[in-house]
Amino acid sequence: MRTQQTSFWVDHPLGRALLGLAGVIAFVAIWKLAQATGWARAGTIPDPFRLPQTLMDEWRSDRLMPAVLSSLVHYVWGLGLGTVFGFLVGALAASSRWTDALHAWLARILRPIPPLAWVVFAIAWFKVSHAGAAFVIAIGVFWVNYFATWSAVRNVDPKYYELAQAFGQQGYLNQALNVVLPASAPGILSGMRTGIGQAWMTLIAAELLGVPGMGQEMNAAAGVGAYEAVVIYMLVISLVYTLSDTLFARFEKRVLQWRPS
Amino acid sequence: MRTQQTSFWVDHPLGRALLGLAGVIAFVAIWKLAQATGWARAGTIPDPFRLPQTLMDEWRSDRLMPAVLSSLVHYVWGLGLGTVFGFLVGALAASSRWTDALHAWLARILRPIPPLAWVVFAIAWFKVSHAGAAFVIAIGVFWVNYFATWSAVRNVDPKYYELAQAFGQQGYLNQALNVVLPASAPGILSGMRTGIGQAWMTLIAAELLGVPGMGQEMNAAAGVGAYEAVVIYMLVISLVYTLSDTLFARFEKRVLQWRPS
Amino acid sequence: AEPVEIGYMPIIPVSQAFLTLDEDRLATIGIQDPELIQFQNGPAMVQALLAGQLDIAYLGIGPAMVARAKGADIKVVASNIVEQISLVALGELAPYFASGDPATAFSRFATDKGRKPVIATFPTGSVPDTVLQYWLRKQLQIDPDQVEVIYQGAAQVQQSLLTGAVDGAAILEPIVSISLDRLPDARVVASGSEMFPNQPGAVLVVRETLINEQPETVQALVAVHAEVSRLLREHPEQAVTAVQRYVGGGRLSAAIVQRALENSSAHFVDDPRQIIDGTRAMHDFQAELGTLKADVDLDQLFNTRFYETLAP
Amino acid sequence: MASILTIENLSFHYGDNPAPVFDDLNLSIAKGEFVAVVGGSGVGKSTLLKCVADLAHSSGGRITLDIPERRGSRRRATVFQDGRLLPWRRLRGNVGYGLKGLELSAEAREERIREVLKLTRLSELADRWPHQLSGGQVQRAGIARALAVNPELLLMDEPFSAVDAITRQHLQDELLNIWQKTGAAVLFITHDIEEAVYLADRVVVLSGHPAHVRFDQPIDLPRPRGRNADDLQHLAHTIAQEL
Amino acid sequence: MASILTIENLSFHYGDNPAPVFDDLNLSIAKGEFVAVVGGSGVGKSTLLKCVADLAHSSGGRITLDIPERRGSRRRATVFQDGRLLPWRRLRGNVGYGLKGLELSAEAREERIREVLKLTRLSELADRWPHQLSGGQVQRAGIARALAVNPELLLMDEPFSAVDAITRQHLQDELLNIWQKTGAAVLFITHDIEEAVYLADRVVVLSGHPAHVRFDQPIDLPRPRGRNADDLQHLAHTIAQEL
Ligand SMILES: Nc1ncnc2c1ncn2[C@@H]1O[C@H](COP(=O)(O)OP(=O)(O)OP(=O)(O)O)[C@@H](O)[C@H]1O
Ligand SMILES: Nc1ncnc2c1ncn2[C@@H]1O[C@H](COP(=O)(O)OP(=O)(O)OP(=O)(O)O)[C@@H](O)[C@H]1O
Ligand SMILES: [Mg+2]
Ligand SMILES: [Mg+2]
Repeated sequence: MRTQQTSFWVDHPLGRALLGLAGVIAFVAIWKLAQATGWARAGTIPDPFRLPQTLMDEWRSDRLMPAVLSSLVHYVWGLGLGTVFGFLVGALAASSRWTDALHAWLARILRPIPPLAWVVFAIAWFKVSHAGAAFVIAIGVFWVNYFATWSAVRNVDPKYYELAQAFGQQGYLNQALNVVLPASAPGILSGMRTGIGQAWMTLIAAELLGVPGMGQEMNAAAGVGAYEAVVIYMLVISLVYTLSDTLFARFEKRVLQWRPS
Repeated sequence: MRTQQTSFWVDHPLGRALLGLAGVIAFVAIWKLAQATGWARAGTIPDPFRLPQTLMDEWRSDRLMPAVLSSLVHYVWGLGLGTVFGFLVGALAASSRWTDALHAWLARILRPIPPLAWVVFAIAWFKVSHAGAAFVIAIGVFWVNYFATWSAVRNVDPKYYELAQAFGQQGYLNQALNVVLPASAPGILSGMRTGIGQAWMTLIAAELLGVPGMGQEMNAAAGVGAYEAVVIYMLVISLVYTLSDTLFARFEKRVLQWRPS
Repeated sequence: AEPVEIGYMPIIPVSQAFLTLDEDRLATIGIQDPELIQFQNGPAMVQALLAGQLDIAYLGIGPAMVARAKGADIKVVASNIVEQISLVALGELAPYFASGDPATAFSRFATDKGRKPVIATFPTGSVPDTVLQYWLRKQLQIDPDQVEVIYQGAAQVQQSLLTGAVDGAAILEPIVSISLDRLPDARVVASGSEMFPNQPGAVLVVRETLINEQPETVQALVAVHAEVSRLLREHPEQAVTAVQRYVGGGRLSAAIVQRALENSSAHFVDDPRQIIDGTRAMHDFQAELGTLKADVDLDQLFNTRFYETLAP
Repeated sequence: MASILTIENLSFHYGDNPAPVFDDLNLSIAKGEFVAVVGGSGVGKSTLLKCVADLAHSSGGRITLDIPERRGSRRRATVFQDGRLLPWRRLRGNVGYGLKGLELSAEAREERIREVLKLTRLSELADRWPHQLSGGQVQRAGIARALAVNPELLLMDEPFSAVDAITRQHLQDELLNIWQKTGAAVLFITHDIEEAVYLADRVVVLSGHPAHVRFDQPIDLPRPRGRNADDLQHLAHTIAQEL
Repeated sequence: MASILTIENLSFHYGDNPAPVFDDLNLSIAKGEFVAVVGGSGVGKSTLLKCVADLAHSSGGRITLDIPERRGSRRRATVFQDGRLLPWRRLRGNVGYGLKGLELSAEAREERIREVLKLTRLSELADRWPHQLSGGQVQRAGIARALAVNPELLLMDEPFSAVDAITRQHLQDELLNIWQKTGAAVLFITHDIEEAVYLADRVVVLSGHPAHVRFDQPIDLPRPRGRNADDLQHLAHTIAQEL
């Protein structure tokens, strides 16, 4: 007979954190080794042990904080708008066959356009501004949410629509709020979570626009061969990402508490 | 009493195609209008009516086909590898609590690193080569698939695990193939479909590496203000994307034929 | 033997490369079927050099210094161009340079318009950025805060100028010529020689192993380089076809390419000795600004021997 | 008495399956009538219910409902064979699902929910998620949800199949109670013929492929009926012969 | 006779709900014995089955199974109350789900599937997807799936609740047939006391919170039993009193 097995390592938060740390340490060790043994050519990858010094330099020279703050503005707006519109358009397309047919081709034309190409239009429409950077970020986030939402809504079990119909709850908004949304929530939330990372991935491209921020600092640092500084900015981004991802995971768990587990 | 209502516009393939075309035509009309009325400054956005000429130019000067072929190589490899690994790592992380804990931090550190930053490492590891470009594309695709798979696998209804257990089908691989995979297929396939577009979105960034292809052509054209050429490459990308997306949608439908609809 | 790898960026300052890559000229040098790699930006080229790729490369002096500092065994054997960066001003800003002292143009603009002029250039630490800063601080001797500098890539600078998102740009050919062509009220308000006299631009670098193993090839390469540089100086119109094939992927009209080449013709200086002092000045200025992260030994960067053999 | 529901020449087939489930089915239910439907597994009872509830598109024939709208009640309500609770609503929320749009005050709604929960003996579980309920509790929740909207026509698909004998008797009697009080018509699908005879005014036997009404037995026994009364047993036996 | 299943002092509570479903439950089943369990809705019958099938983690007590492995058959098989077909397998695939790993030849497998499909009268529907089946068909598929693996201990959770009377009698008799032929033990949950008495060697009544065995009635009637025999009815009545 089975008994409830719990393991410190995978069940206790501290155990999990330690395991996570072990993963990171192993990674850094391989990195340093690659660097030290010359397996990766000299100069091509940064030295992990020089990172703390670089961090201090970036901090002291007053580049880090303004860049972080500026990027956060792009991030929050871009992520917010991209998520909202991706969700709305995806939901609309999946629930109305007219909308779906009307925009199907257009979506396929616009979908693969890269953020870097959108930068050109962003300049034309928003000049060089935070709005432009947010726009470019929003594009990337938009599509991820669009597809996740579309697919989640399409996959709602029709038996719930029957139920809504049987109890006179078939108004579009009513059905959307009480049936479609909760039924597709797992898929939609998974898309949103992907978008939280996607937004950071698009940051450099967005800030090529000419607005200051971490993306621009990374780009400049890479231009003068300061790879340690590049890594510092990546780590800062990772930190902010980890925070937002963790918060979102909590939120997701709350929203989906009705699921059996 | 309801009777089966079908509408030519949304049910017949031809009707849908016409609606789709209507959407595109409306889009082009707005575009041309913006350009003609000077709402967008002259020269800043391309002229849709000059596109056919530009297409001929690109074709005749023998730039188009080599670029398409080269990009296809990056695309196919990048998409393939990114999808396979994203799926594998996501599935592993979602189904084994040890793997999950071990890689949790690392994933959060690596996740937000933009493709443009990976370019630097891609050169260090793969030199300037098709492999490098494929690698950069794979990164973008990887995360989309990773999250979609992770979430889909996590959301499998536990009652199916009970069933597997009750009928002695609890071997890891057996359960993976007969329960987890089909149950999470809708979510996983939605992620893969998102990845098919994501791969093209990362193309310019990947080809900044120095390998030839449509991304490089777009970048070069944008650098000298040849926006019509930029649009031509976008349209070619859209065409290839539409083809692959349509094929995949068919495949998806086949795999998910068991769903009530 | 493995094919020789030649890296370049498709920009006017390395026009020598496009002429050299002509079949006949390559045959003279003794390079058969070279592998050509076209880069879109400097950092990628630096990485490729560090990763051991490229035997011959045409790139900016900035990336060359970075690559050398990071440990790439490369030598500058010839120069391509000097003083190639100009300040293009658009309609609103240009008149302030026509009507008075350039040193006060920005402040007068700010007083009239109620905002700082916006100037676009390449990322911090790039050659155009350095030249712009040098001009503001050393030549005009004004507070650099009088202008708002924004940092972009080539495509974005181009688009910013065309859409009027900026008031001007410190930038290279062919963007200068394209802007002048498409925007009737755009003007070059400061030329390269005004902004940073003797400022080094693109250079020809060769890997040390190639120098050691095939000195005769390098010698021939430099000889051809000198020959095509003379052509560019004296008959830029003859270079149009070759250059047009590469710059902008072949999408620029011959007229614009010719205009860009003619504007630059006087700057195609090939003697590496002429840029050593300029390079030092630039290096020191970058160190002063704090944008230079890498420690480079300038004496090790140049190898003027081949050029000296040609023209003692 | 006036028909509340008239089914004329109904034909139906499932999308991909050309064999019709019905082909020319006729049935009508009078106002306030309690009709039980029995028939073999897979004969088409649930499909009939779906058609009446307007959840399926018939391929021919007519279904006419003659029910006026009344404030505070729905024209139809359905108890599904599979329970069909919304997994993202707690039991209370599921039971109140049909109340929205009925122009009831918040208190009246609360009151209705409380009432039907009490009736189905689920009051204590009101805050549970559906996956935390037993099979019989899910079924009772489905019944409560349908009763809450006070329908004029109540469609019930094997509503008591998963509850124990005691609970079943209790629910049967509560249902009769409500039926008599409200005067609603009931279309009741069951496999238990004694239950059908105990509850209904008329028992209809469906059979065949495509299905038709094979037998239509009025139950004239006076109410309240004795469960084990001989005449009831006798009728049940007659009907069982027809199955 | 030797016990095939022994439950000693079993205690159990659902994760977030501190009130135990069982607290010190004892029950054992002998080899080849047919035990029926009856009890109120929500008392814990399905939970007991889950514990025996090793699908739930008990919080105390012991469940001992004394069943040797035999080629070509599983030690246990379960018929779930909710049918629980895999929606991505056709009916045939669902019925054969438990056969993998039983060291049967492909023909033997096919043969078994054919056999149980015939027994449950589903042969014609073998290529349907689960969502294309009626409620009773889904339930029969669940029975077929469990019978296919030829188990030593068959756990059935209200297996006949959704089928009509005729089908039910047929399935009951087929079950008895198989039980007598194979000598498997059966733990059979039902709400129908007459069914329990007709089928079982022993009827166990669960009741209370936490649940305990309130009544344990051996049924010594000779087999084959008459469904309407007086002694059967009498026993059923006795048990109903205890509910
Ligand atoms: N996941 C769960 N979490 C909390 N409580 C649960 C859960 N599942 C079942 N319960 C409760 O445990 C009790 C026993 O449930 P069980 O399903 O065993 O009842 P049962 O005897 O099979 O009833 P029925 O005849 O209605 O199927 C019920 O009161 C039920 O509400
Ligand atoms: N979606 C579907 N596609 C095709 N056939 C279906 C579908 N749903 C049901 N059927 C078939 O239609 C017939 C009638 O189904 P229905 O659910 O109405 O039966 P039922 O009388 O309710 O049976 P039960 O008593 O078993 O619930 C069955 O033979 C069933 O297999
Ligand atoms: Mg049914
Ligand atoms: Mg149960």
